[in-house]
Amino acid sequence: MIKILKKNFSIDEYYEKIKSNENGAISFFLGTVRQDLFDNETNKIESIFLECYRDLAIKQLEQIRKEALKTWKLNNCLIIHREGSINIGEKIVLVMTSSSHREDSIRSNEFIIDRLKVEAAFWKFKILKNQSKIIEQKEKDIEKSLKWSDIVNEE
Amino acid sequence: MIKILKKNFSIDEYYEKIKSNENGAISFFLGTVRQDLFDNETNKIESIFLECYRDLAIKQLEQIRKEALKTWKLNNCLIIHREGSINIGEKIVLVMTSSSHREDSIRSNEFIIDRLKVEAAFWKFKILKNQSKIIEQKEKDIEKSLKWSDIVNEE
Amino acid sequence: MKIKIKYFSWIRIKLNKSEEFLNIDDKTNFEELKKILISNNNLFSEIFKDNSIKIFINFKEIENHQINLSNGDELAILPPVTGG
Amino acid sequence: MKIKIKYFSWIRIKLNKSEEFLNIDDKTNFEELKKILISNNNLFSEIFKDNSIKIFINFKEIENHQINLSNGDELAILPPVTGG
Repeated sequence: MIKILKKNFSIDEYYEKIKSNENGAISFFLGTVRQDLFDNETNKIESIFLECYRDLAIKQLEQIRKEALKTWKLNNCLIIHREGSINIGEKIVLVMTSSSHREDSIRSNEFIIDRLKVEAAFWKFKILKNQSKIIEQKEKDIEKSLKWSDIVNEE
Repeated sequence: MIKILKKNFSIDEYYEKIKSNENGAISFFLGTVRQDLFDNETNKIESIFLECYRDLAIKQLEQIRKEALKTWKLNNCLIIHREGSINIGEKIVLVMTSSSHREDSIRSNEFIIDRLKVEAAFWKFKILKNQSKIIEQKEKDIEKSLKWSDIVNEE
Repeated sequence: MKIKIKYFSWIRIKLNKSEEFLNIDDKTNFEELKKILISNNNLFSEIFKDNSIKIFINFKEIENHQINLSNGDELAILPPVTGG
Repeated sequence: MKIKIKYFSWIRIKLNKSEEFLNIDDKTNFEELKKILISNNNLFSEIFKDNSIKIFINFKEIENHQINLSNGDELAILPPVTGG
């Protein structure tokens, strides 16, 4: 299941969707809005804004999910991503992977978040008093995504 | 926080305890009771029983938690473990690690579950109609735990 | 024929629009469209020189800029993404 | 002096008890206690030969079996654990 949501959500609500008697291991990665600085050492951000090319992002997340399911023995895989305005402390993204044994849920979960960060059509902005500032892509995130290329069954 | 519980629990309830504006990344590992076989290809288990040397297990989990906090930059770390009778599909263990950046939450989370499996004083039994059968320790779990020895700041 | 172009992140901000519809000649390829866009707004010459920017046509990334466009195509110009 | 010994997993099942209290001489060390236990039940000779079994005294694993015991000590005999 892939979902792009405008509102905050509960973990238990989505855990119920992958709950199964076949699961022995479920891994979750949750990204939240950190109380970051806006532009200097004193001004803290009030929220973030997540721009999204929705139709493309859904296809990209489905592709990442498909690659995870092809590479590891998973029972299920859910990716929930927010769009729009998100307050400090709120959830941005939740990746859930379920399997019989933990090796599969742990590895695939890390793959999904690493890929999603540099491949899915979302753009983050820091917000402070009607001002917005683009958050730049990190070189480190590109490296993390690339390291999966030898492991994953890409199409 | 370390907890050993007799009853099933909700993920959201414990997520609230580590929620913080300093968190950017929270990793969860959840172990659940898989519908396994009891003794042959037809009989399925009804539940498991988790024996626990409670006073020791708490000290061991605290030690593993301390090593994680010394090795990675974490904001918090929770380990919740069940004891007693646990039904199919129910939660056995939940490890939560929170940090500013995902590298720390992901790595420490995997360390904790790998160590906990071979170091904490719990013993699992499969249950079918008043019969119980010990679940044996796996060689692979010992290997997984050992591979952290070069990485972690042990005492 | 008519195509749609979607703009995101700093490109959307600098152009001050998130999408536009263009009427172009049949059989225009993407290379030719780039020239039209640059003639409309010089920001596009900067955009098309930037290797970090990706071009998607109908939700597929394109590498070959000689690709022919079709009526109803949805193009998108994407700066580096920062989701998650 | 009086000590407590706790048994777990298959040891608990085979001994049919999860703990017992023993009155032993002052200054008894663990090596001597092992002999007392074996004389009480031959299962202990099997247990003490098994390298996978760990001995804890007051929640600390011991390696040196010459360690002296004290009144009120809590010993535990632990087969390989399988939590998580």
